[in-house]
Amino acid sequence: MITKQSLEILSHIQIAEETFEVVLRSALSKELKPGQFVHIALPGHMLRRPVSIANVDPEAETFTMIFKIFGEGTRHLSKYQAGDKLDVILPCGTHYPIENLKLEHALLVGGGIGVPPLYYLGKQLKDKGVKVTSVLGFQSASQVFYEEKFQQLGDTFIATNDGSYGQKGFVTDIISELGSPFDYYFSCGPTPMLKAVTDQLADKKGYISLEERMGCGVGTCYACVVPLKADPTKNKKICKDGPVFLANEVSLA
Amino acid sequence: MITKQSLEILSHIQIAEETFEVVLRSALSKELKPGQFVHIALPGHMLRRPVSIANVDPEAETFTMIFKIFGEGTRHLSKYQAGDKLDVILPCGTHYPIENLKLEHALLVGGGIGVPPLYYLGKQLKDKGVKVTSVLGFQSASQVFYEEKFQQLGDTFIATNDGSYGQKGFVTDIISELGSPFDYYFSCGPTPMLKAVTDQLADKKGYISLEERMGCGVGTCYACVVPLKADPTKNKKICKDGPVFLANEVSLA
Amino acid sequence: MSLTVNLPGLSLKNPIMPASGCFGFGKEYSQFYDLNQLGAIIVKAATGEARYGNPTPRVAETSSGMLNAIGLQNPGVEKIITDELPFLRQYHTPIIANIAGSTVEEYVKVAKTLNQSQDIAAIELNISCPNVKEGGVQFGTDPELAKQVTDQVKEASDYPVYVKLSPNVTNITTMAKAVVGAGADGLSMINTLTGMQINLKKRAPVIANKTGGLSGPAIKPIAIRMIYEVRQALSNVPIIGMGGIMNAEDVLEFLLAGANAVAVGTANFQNPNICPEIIAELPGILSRYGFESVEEAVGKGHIIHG
Amino acid sequence: MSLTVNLPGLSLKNPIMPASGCFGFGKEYSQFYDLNQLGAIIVKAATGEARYGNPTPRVAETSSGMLNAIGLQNPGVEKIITDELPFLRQYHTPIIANIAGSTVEEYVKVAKTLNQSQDIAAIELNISCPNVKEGGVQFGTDPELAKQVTDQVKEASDYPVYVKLSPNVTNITTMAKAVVGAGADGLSMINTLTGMQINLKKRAPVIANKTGGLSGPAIKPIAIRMIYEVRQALSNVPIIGMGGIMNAEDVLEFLLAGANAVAVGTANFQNPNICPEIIAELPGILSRYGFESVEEAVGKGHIIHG
Ligand SMILES: Cc1cc2nc3c(=O)[nH]c(=O)nc-3n(C[C@H](O)[C@H](O)[C@H](O)COP(=O)(O)OP(=O)(O)OC[C@H]3O[C@@H](n4cnc5c(N)ncnc54)[C@H](O)[C@@H]3O)c2cc1C
Ligand SMILES: Cc1cc2nc3c(=O)[nH]c(=O)nc-3n(C[C@H](O)[C@H](O)[C@H](O)COP(=O)(O)OP(=O)(O)OC[C@H]3O[C@@H](n4cnc5c(N)ncnc54)[C@H](O)[C@@H]3O)c2cc1C
Ligand SMILES: Cc1cc2nc3c(=O)[nH]c(=O)nc-3n(C[C@H](O)[C@H](O)[C@H](O)COP(=O)(O)O)c2cc1C
Ligand SMILES: Cc1cc2nc3c(=O)[nH]c(=O)nc-3n(C[C@H](O)[C@H](O)[C@H](O)COP(=O)(O)O)c2cc1C
Ligand code: FES
Ligand code: FES
Repeated sequence: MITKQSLEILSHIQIAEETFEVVLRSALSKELKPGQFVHIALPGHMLRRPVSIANVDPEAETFTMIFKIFGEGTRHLSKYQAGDKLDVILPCGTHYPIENLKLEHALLVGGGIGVPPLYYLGKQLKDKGVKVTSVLGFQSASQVFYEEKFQQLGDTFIATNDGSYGQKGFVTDIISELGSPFDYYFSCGPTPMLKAVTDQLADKKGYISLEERMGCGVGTCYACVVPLKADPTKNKKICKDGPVFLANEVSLA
Repeated sequence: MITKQSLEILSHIQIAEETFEVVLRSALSKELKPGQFVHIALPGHMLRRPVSIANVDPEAETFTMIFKIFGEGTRHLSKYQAGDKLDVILPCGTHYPIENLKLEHALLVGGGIGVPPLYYLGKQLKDKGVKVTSVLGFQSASQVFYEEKFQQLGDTFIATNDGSYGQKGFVTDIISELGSPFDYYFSCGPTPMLKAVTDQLADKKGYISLEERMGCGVGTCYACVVPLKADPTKNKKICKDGPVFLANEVSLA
Repeated sequence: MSLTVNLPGLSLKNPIMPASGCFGFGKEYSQFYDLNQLGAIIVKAATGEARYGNPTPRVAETSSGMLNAIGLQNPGVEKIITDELPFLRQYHTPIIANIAGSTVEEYVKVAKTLNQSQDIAAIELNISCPNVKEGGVQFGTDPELAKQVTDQVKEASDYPVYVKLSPNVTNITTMAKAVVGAGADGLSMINTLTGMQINLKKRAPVIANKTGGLSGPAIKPIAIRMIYEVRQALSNVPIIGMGGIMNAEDVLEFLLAGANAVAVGTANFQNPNICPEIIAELPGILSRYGFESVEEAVGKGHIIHG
Repeated sequence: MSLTVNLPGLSLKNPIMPASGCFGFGKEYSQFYDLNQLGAIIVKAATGEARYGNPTPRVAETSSGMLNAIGLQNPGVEKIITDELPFLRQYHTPIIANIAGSTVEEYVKVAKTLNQSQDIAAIELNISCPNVKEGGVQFGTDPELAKQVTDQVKEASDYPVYVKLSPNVTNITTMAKAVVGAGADGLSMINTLTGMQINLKKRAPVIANKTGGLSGPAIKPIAIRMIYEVRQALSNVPIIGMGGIMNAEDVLEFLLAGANAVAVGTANFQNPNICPEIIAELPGILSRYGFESVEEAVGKGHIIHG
């Protein structure tokens, strides 16, 4: 059941350069699935901001999100503190449908603020006994976060654009070296990265998660569409039919 | 020297129904004169709000203002707390020119949020050895403030519209009863009250202080004019030529 | 306290309805509340055939507003009738179909096709569309074109027609008079103002379509002015007012300006519960300002001289 | 980093100037900072004779904007020349005189009278005034009237003439082309959009004049769109852009849209130091977005096709 709630911030800490981890309490937490997002209202801003669910603690009835300062809205959000309330619509969108998948080894490919949703996904995969390998790309060392957490899920490789940490280059460089011992990949990150990854792994089954400027976040305004690969005269709403799509379902610009 | 400053709120307390007293620290305090006002910026509001100076403590370098919740801006201002900063333009406007007046007995006539500037005026008059009589009008008992403070300056009479405190009726009723043993009157309050008072005291010398919706607050935008009595095709700016005017200088609508 | 409003084809339990394009076809927001609470529902624009709409980004945020260039994405009028409207049958809330087109013929086709549906109560004729035949001039900015399309749609339709005016004109009363003269049963105003935002990093307009329609509280003073002017010029025409409504005080401001009912658009995106919240607040606001019914407040912001 | 801008009659050290009506004749804000910092100063409108202006209230606050109906209060062009402009001689900052009128003759008289002054560098021709002879139609909404007044003022004036366009029109490029065709040396855009606010308690418009001009960030997307459109249509005309500028990023957005310089209006009321603050911020913002001068940024928000 999608709903609008006023949620208490339990913790709000900086975990990397301009990158914040926020824990919120909501009774809905246990229903949240990996890949879904929440849609956040900020006073003084007309539109909400979509942010992915990065982790869930069903017992504590809390969930975590991780965001990076991008513009005015995320800058505003960075000033919140534990104890403040946040007006949130949740849960939004589709999830990685791992309950229906038969798989033994999953490759997670994340870039920048596309990394967070993969963490919760990886945790659930590991709980199901799936082997998890993670390839994470960041701009530079100062932006890297959650490396140890991903390591607890399985092998984890980091690429940075400037080489200041891990391997210099792109996630695709690491993927080339890895070979392809996995049966499914799951990727989230900037569109150019998704395009490169889906091209590189064209012969693999995979799911990707997309971003687009949103209005409603629930499917009424048609702001957030992406054309279908099979028929580019038709499109899907990222907020409702996505953000998770089959890798070959949609056409990346 | 008029200037824009970010001032610390030293105290912010409620003193009557929807009425707040705020003490601010500014090195300019000692230059502030009775009748002048400050022009306050509020985040999320395009225009500043003018509020009169109600008291000054030159040694502590602080000044006091008193405001009532009227609309959105003053409601916002009511939520501030000690320690917060306020963006203020000060000092604005003219003052009651008591340094140039020969007087022995002053009548102060205030209505509602017109009462505050008269307190600082009364204090200065008393310091000069002038006898002070105050007639203050409020809507009802719950709105009365500063009665004891005015009593320390001299005889003080309160009228309330609904008779819930002091005398039932208007300040003009009390003035009629007082007779006119004073040489100057000083009045501030809603325009209908000012009109009634200036009509009633037409044969007396007096100063009044006016209110109008303002833009700039410093004299550039021509928002806040009032026609001259002598020549209604000409007008004065309340923010710069006023808010204090000779009782017969301007035409009250 | 009576909130009811009666307008051609519309018997409303209250004057609040979601605006076209800001509520889809109702399904999504029905997860948030019972749509029976609404006065009416104006659904997303229907065109003759399915439309993809514009490329993305389609929206941008501005100070107290937003820009959109959705580009009339919709599955086409037939599919709307068969796949979308039936869902709304479960509610006792009148449905207003918003229609759009690139030629007079397309408008007429959509209007005629809608006659087959029993699920709607009225038509909102969106004339803020460029006329491909007339070289892209908007129907809504040329009084002659506006008249023509209104006249033809009135002829084609069995339902009352509310013409939705564009604010991007020099003289709104000229437009209002033109469409009322052509038989419009009522007016709906205002649509969005054309605006643009430029992305400093990309050195290009944020919206892929370059320009978009400005909505939200930023445009409220323009909406109020236009409704006031049209109400002065046409004292009896039914007006559905919209443009920046965020709360019940805003609703009263529109009623005072001369609107008979109102639509809430952009605010739904910020707060999906906004319509029922406004409906709940409205009686208190009306009585605080001395009104005993919605109908009593209509047009009362006009100074009566003498 | 070069901030200089050269336009007809105006050699500006930077592109920032206070907008007409939002800075009086400079005296008041000279208490806040040294006016030498400014690129130029556009002073309050001058008419043929002194004008009282409109009754009060003259201003209202809106979401991200304000309404004003000052009504051209000014002491008349003669007094402006003798009593107001001389104060500004102490600054090395070009002064632009804003002129207004109710008839073409009044505009011409004001323009001619201003030829006597050595204190100005250019004229801003405010055509958002109703023409009393033409029954109150605004000069700025009728291309023919706009052409006529521009032509006559150009003839009368020894100074370059920047025509200030009204945004309350269906087609801004038609207006721009009309006045440029009539000899305008440049354009100044945009003036305010006509709006209204209704006081719920009083059941009447807040502004005594009923309608007022909407300014501030609320209208920025409309200003950007209109400047972009005019720049597309007229690639070389000098444009002074304005409408909702609050910071240096806004300035860059206007430059990218096609403005050569900008004016800051309403923001002065919120922050009397806004102009020098923007000037100080501007070099950093320009270089953050990859520009080495103001002139380099002009028009760079237009997508170059191919
Ligand atoms: C489904 C989804 C999940 C996301 N998850 C995360 C996450 O977990 N962590 C994170 O840091 N970011 C995430 N993002 C991106 C995040 O929404 C944007 O960074 C944010 O909206 C930028 O807002 P702003 O006010 O800081 O930027 P501004 O540029 O000032 O915003 C202006 C407008 O553009 C929109 N906008 C700008 N960039 C984006 C973008 N990349 N995607 C969508 N809208 C955008 C804003 O929402 C706003 O409406 C996600 C986006 C989507 C669509
Ligand atoms: C010189 C001067 C001194 C003042 N001193 C005091 C004081 O000491 N204490 C006090 O409580 N109030 C004082 N006022 C009145 C105070 O400025 C208004 O109550 C306040 O501006 C209302 O703002 P709002 O946002 O609450 O109301 P809203 O109605 O939401 O404000 C909307 C707009 O109208 C303006 N406005 C509304 N009412 C007034 C008014 N009466 N005068 C001027 N502008 C108005 C606001 O400033 C704002 O621009 C003074 C006004 C003036 C002109
Ligand atoms: C995302 C979006 C889509 C819209 N789509 C339509 C539409 O299809 N047909 C129409 O007539 N108006 C459409 N509008 C205009 C609104 O119905 C409304 O007239 C306008 O937004 C002003 O109201 P508001 O400020 O409350 O949003 C749309 C507005 C928005 C924001
Ligand atoms: C109080 C006020 C008075 C104005 N007076 C004039 C004027 O006399 N002449 C003129 O051409 N424009 C006048 N304007 C319009 C401004 O110069 C400017 O074009 C408009 O306000 C948009 O810019 P902004 O949003 O930065 O204020 C006035 C604007 C305001 C707010
Ligand atoms: S954001 Fe409105 S449909 Fe996706
Ligand atoms: S408020 Fe601007 S002149 Fe008085």
